[in-house]
Amino acid sequence: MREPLIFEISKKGRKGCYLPPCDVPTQKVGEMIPEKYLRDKKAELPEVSEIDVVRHFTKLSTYNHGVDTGFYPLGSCTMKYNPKINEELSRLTGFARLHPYQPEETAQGALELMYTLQKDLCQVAGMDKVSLQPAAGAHGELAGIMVIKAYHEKRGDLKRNKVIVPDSAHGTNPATANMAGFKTIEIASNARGEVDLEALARALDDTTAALMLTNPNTLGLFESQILEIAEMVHKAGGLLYYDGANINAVMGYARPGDMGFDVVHFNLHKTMGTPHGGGGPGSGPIGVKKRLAEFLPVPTVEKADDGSFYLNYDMPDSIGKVKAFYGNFLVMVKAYCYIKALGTDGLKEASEVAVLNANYLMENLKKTYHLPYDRICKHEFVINSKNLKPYGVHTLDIAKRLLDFGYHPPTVYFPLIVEEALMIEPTETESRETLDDFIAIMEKIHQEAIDNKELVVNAPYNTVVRRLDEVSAARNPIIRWKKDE
Amino acid sequence: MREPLIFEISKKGRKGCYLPPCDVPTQKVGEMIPEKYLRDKKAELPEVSEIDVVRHFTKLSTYNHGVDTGFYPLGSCTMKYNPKINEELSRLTGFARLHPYQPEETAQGALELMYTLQKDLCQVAGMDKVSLQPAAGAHGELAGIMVIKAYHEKRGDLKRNKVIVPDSAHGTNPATANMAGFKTIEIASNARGEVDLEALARALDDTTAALMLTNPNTLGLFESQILEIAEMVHKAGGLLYYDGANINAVMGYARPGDMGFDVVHFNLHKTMGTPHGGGGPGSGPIGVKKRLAEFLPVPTVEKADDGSFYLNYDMPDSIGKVKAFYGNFLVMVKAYCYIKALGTDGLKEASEVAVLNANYLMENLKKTYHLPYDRICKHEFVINSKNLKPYGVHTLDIAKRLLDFGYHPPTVYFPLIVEEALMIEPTETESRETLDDFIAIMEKIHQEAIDNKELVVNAPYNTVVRRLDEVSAARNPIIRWKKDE
Amino acid sequence: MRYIPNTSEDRQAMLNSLGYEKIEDLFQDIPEQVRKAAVFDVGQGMSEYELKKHVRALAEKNQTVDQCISFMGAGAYDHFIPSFVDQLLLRSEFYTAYTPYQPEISQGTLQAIFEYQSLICELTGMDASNASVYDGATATAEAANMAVAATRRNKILYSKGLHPEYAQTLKTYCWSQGFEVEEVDLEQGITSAGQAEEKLNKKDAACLIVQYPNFYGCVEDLEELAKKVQAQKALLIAVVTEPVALGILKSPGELGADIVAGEAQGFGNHIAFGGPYLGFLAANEKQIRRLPGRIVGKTRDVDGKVGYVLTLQAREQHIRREKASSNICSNQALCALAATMTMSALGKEGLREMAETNLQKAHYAYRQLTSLPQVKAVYPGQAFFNEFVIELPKPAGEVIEELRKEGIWPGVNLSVICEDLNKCLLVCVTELRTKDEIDRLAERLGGVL
Amino acid sequence: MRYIPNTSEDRQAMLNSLGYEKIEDLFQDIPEQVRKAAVFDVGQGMSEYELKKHVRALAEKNQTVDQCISFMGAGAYDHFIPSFVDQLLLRSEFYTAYTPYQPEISQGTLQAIFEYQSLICELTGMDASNASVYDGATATAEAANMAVAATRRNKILYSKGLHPEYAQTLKTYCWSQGFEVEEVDLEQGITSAGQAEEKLNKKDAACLIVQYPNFYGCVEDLEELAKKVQAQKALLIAVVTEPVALGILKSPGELGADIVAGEAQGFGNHIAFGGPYLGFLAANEKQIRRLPGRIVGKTRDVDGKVGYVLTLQAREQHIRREKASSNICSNQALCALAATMTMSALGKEGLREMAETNLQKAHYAYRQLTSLPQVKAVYPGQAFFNEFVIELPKPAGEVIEELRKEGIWPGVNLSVICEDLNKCLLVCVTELRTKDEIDRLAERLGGVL
Ligand SMILES: Cc1ncc(COP(=O)(O)O)c(C=O)c1O
Ligand SMILES: Cc1ncc(COP(=O)(O)O)c(C=O)c1O
Repeated sequence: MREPLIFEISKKGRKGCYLPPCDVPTQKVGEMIPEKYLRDKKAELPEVSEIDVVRHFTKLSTYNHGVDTGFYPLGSCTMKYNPKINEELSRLTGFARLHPYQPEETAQGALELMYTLQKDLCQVAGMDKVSLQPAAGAHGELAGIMVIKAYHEKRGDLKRNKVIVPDSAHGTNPATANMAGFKTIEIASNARGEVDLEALARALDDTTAALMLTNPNTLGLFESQILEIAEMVHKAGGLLYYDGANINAVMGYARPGDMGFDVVHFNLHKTMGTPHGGGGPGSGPIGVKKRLAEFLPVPTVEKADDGSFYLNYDMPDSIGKVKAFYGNFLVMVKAYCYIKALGTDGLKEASEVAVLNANYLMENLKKTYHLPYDRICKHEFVINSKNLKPYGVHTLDIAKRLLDFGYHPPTVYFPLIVEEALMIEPTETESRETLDDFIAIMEKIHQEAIDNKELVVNAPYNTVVRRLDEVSAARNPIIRWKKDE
Repeated sequence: MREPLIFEISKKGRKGCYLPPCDVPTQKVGEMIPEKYLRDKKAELPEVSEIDVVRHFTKLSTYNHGVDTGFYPLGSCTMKYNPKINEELSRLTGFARLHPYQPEETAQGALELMYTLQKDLCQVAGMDKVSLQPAAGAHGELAGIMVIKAYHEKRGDLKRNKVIVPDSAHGTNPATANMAGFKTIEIASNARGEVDLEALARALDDTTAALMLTNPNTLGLFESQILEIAEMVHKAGGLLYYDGANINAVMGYARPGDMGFDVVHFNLHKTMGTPHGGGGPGSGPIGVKKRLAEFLPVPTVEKADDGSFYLNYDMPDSIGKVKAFYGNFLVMVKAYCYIKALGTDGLKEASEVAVLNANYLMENLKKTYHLPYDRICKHEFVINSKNLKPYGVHTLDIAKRLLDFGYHPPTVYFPLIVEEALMIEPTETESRETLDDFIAIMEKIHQEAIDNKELVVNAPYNTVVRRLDEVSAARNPIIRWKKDE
Repeated sequence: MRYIPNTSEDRQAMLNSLGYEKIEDLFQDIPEQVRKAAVFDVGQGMSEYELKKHVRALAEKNQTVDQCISFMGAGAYDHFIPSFVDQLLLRSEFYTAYTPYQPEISQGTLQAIFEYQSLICELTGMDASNASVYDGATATAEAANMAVAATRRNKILYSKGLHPEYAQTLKTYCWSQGFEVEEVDLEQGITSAGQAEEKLNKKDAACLIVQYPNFYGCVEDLEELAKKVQAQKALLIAVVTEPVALGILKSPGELGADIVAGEAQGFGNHIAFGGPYLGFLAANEKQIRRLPGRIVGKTRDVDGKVGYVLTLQAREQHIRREKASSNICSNQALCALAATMTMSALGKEGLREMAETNLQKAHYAYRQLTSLPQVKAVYPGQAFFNEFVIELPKPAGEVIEELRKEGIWPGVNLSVICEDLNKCLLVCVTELRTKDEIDRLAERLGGVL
Repeated sequence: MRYIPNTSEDRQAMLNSLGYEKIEDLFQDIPEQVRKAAVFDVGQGMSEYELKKHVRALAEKNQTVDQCISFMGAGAYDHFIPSFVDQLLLRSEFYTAYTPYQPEISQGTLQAIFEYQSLICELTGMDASNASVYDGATATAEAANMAVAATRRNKILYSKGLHPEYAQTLKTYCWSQGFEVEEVDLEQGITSAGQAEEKLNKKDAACLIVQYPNFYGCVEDLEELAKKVQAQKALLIAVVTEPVALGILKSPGELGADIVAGEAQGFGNHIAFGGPYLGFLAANEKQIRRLPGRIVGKTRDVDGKVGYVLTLQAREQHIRREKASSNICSNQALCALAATMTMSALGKEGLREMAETNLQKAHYAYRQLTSLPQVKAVYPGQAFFNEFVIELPKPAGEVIEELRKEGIWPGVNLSVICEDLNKCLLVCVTELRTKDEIDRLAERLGGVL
């Protein structure tokens, strides 16, 4: 008895909420708005009662797997526990019920929180100035690459129209470069899974605007030659952009600023424990070195001499605005709470255990699965299902079979440089017991694949729906309900 | 993979919350508390992390059926929709964070709310004075019957040691009478399912303290001779107690006070939409006629001449306290919100639709099931599975089979005067579509019982656990986890 | 139409399908006189936003313990509640369910109660616990009932150290059942063993009820009292209003209590102007079948899977009617769930830590306050957990009034509760108070005396 | 140990099992110089209760719209949000999930997005919607990108009636891609059709972007503009910041828009100091494959059961990398869920009712305010929904300051946004304002002028 669409339970005349009354003297609508502008047909919103809406979305929720449901080792996504206190505090009316244009004097608490968060993020990343504007990681990338563009432009260095990305990079990196008007140059990784310095050297020239890198990279490996890389890029006149999706691996052990990066974005919805929300809202602040500060998007939050806080729009060389208002404020509140709860030591400890958990999983899983880069990993690692190819079982099958055991599968088929990749990130908020159970199930599936291929390639069995036909979904897209369907 | 006990996932050294630090100069514990009073073994609470606790109880919740999960036609329990706004408002710190002994001047909002609620409940029930103290319906019964006891005692009418209850009464009625030191006299119902006036007459004498009645009674039938009954009881020197579990049937159509009742209790967790919480907390205020007001439990909330509100303990003839403090305050907040949201008309409408829905269900179900009392019902009605006896299928089987279709079953085997009873109360918050679906499934099960007995008597199949062995549970009670089990 | 899905068209169609014309037709069975009279007025309904504004305004008229520095306890203890507790309580599968009558679709509630019972047993050192009763006061009264049933004696002895509101509730219950009630005095803040013995020696008492730690904060010598009680074949009922104390104190069970009754609000439930709280009731093996209310037991289903059910129901009103051990039906399940979550989160070490922090902070406060020249310790030398009584040179009410202006609630005014203690203040210090706050109390109290 | 289950013993045992001694061994791959430098300071961790006190204190430093009478809009609209919305958002299955990459265990999110897309299509009168983008401003910029791709022209025309922050965002995006941007003036509050035509006639514009109703509250004649745009084979992009208006106004789709971008915060999301909100983006059939971000489609599983999946992914960065239609990855899913719940609760009639109440209240306020002798309507005769501009005899900032003292926030000071409007106030009146509050504004505004 799958829950129908909300439209399918609509019944004429029903209403799911109780609006404030219209208590003013009224006019005819036609006298206020010319007829030609008025809808002659009401929008076909569903007509349902409050209990219908509540039951509908309660039911839908049960079709989902979240971190609170169980283990969620989705590589690159840092699916750590989302502390409940942060949900509570971000909902305080003193945050949720502020208008973005209310006088600054009446929003000092909010501004102070943002100011401190800017400072704290500078600390964690070793950068000089932070902007909280971007709404997510990719948005941070875009804003950050724009800052780099503005920097070169200001210097009159106008031929720098290329951004270098390794072939292991996340899709948003090349997409961002493109969206910021750059050409993307992809360079191959070396046998250790790191940036190939020779390839980099070949790619660098006076048209290089920047190198985008994440460190640890998407293989979960630390770019051990990062200082050399930074020197090479800088020498060529380019800047270094740090994709901070993986900062959870290195807090207290490596700061992008110290590695030579000029711009960094955070994913607060990864590193700082704010929830992913089924795909957002996130928050993707960017931090820059001093010489780039003037190009940050407006406004930043500043502290005046009298100790009060204000929004600073007075930045003539700013790239401008990258979204309306000041970023995803309530997400910032959660990240702020997270940082204050953990403190310096807690953040470092988070990285330590994230890395420990990952190495523990890796060492145990490599007994059954193929590990293409066999070295210490950071917060995540990549294995593949190569060994199972002869049996006709693929990474996708393993992922689907995991569903039957109550797990969210790892990230699959990424990074692209590992065939049949399974990218696994346990995070620090999982216990050894959870890891052990997962290892056992992964081993079991491996054995199943060998003994009983059909069982695996037809999985899952225990889910609300089974494998879905994505091909016809894309070929013949039905992407909305329509009244007469 | 059933969720284990929280004790079973315990691991030494884990902690699920983060306590405020001990920031005072400390002393040795033994210097503060003599050794002989100190535990030498810590209590075996589980050692789990925050994410463990959250996942554990999240998982447990999914094993439950609530009103938000689906239809819950549990007779006598009024499982109506619990408005979410009431949950929100009762959690305001201005209510949740008040100490019961804080100065009255600092709790005027709370007291005002209680005062208004007392007044409003008087209105709904037609009584003169209300006490909000009792924590649930049965507690209200006890307090109410004690009031009656005090009344007779004060008048020196000391031989009144009996309470009459109809055989259709809820179990709490006779249990209450007993707990208040009375003897219970049970009288049989007549063929119409109502109080038999002759039986009543026979039972009444100068030892009668009270008659306890619910109206509509537990068959969902209105006691049409209620005025005669009241007159008889009063003439005999007894009082009338109204079990208000069923007030949802008659708001705006009948008030206990107008029917001649002297004492009434409310179940705010039924009539006023506050949630049942899996078995409480409820709230069971009692209302009385003026001549009984002096006996109410202390304190009541009163309004002073200057408009301020206070707790009145100055009631020398009060039965005293029936619990600590002032009742289940936060539940009262929800009930208050409910009453204010609906208003006079809304409450009346709630009863109207509750009765309409019940009659609609009854008329449709009686086409397949046996309806022992075939007349207009109020908010609920009782059918039975008599017709299915020849097929070896009982009420319990029907109840269990309903689980497979996502329904909470009706109340079963109650009232006791109907064999194989199914007591069905749809409430006003269900739609016609929900009722129609339920009717269809009830018909389907009826047919299944005839065609395929085994299917029904072995149900349920789709639940986390299937039929449980209650007999050995009671014979060999395991009612706690123990460390070395 | 508030919260009612069926529209007027739906209703009319349904009425018609039943052969009625109008809704009033369904109320014809009510005598006209009654119907006519049934007019009432609770005002006009409010839209959700209006309601919110209205109720918020009421809430804002109150001053909360967060808006001051509170040292109030006396049966309502403000302890740390992890934030996740309330968020989990809002899972509607829990709070919109009824009592778990249908175990197959109530395993969430049932397993949680089983865990609750286990935790209460661990804390109290008893063999069995029920699923909760209304509050500590009614738990005490129910325990007295149990003792009467067990001993077939009907006199109840209780120590003057019992929370006054519990004592009053006990008296009400006993009056209605015709039980006798007698108070045992205190000596230097704890139950007079001599007087207790004397009264017990009459061999007509069903039980002795002693609070642990008692209302005035003092830790009673339960073991000694237990011996005296047992010698006369009565039952010892220990009452615990501050269960956090059991994180560090020996359990009443270990000390010989037959029944432990109490209040578990301190775990996971807000002080909430006095309710809803949850009474707990635990007993040793022998008394299990006398426990009132719900009890959950472990069993298996037809496929052999573990499951939980309401059990020993032959004690209860819906089966036994007038012969039931109590009339209780609904209890305080959701409060018990909150307590279960909180105790689980605290865990073995956390509970101990929390208890110790209370102890340390309270004793620090005691030292600071009693070192003020004008302040006298009322029960010097008695062991206490997180509450103690001080005597002031002037009426406590006045002092409270003055400190309130400075944002400090220094404690509960004992004169309101026991007339003879009008210069006494019952001061409670939980883990939520900081050293600074305690110092501030000491400093300001010194200032106003 | 915050939020970390593994104890130090666990960790040591795990380390040992891997052949390491200490945690630092796992960080040997980081150059020593980098490791040494990586010292930072964000302060000491706080316990949960300390954190709560600290953060509450910050929150209390702010004044909320509930603590005054607010007439602020300008892209952030304070509408009624049913209480259940937040409680459902707290269902952790929703908010602790990632983007629904694994459809079999993400049907809740996926179906909700499908419903969201359908609702947005219904509202806007378009064929397709994506699953949301960051906000209205970035939605506008993404729409411009789509137009460039569709027309292979790279000049963007936008009306001065576009929200200034959206225009600024648009300019930033266009600058970085090397697109040209040109503003079209207003005439009496609405886009100058003449100037638009003139600029379009150059045939080099990819699109004309027009806000509906525009930033100054006026309802644009989209139909007329659409004709002019289509005549030159450009696209008309309608931007909606106040989607409640679409409950009563003709949908942009019906009036000829090719793309509708906008902000849906007004449905179910708090004003929250500017975020998180949710940008919506809807397009007609032809532009579907140019939409950025996630799109959910309906399909069936191997057993033939209906299910939902992310679809048309060949537009997206994780597949197409530098050739993707946008770099967007995470969007504002939970905000979209809130909007979906709220639109569902409003429904066909409720949305219309809400829109009408806004309209009536705003027009009532307009009449009251403009009947003050000192107040001038800035765009008399123009149709408006729930926002309008008035001119005062003195700087708006001063008036705001004075009324603030009386608990009234009379509107947004336009001088902050457009220097030349320094005596102008943008007044927004939603369904939450009452007649009394509007009268009070009129009265007090009269008082301070
Ligand atoms: C390495 C990397 N970079 C960037 C992103 C984009 O982040 P967001 O989804 O917040 O835009 C991700 C997200 O998965 C990522 O893993
Ligand atoms: C008719 C009747 N009376 C009394 C009660 C007892 O109410 P409570 O459970 O609130 O104690 C009930 C509860 O089911 C009932 O149905």
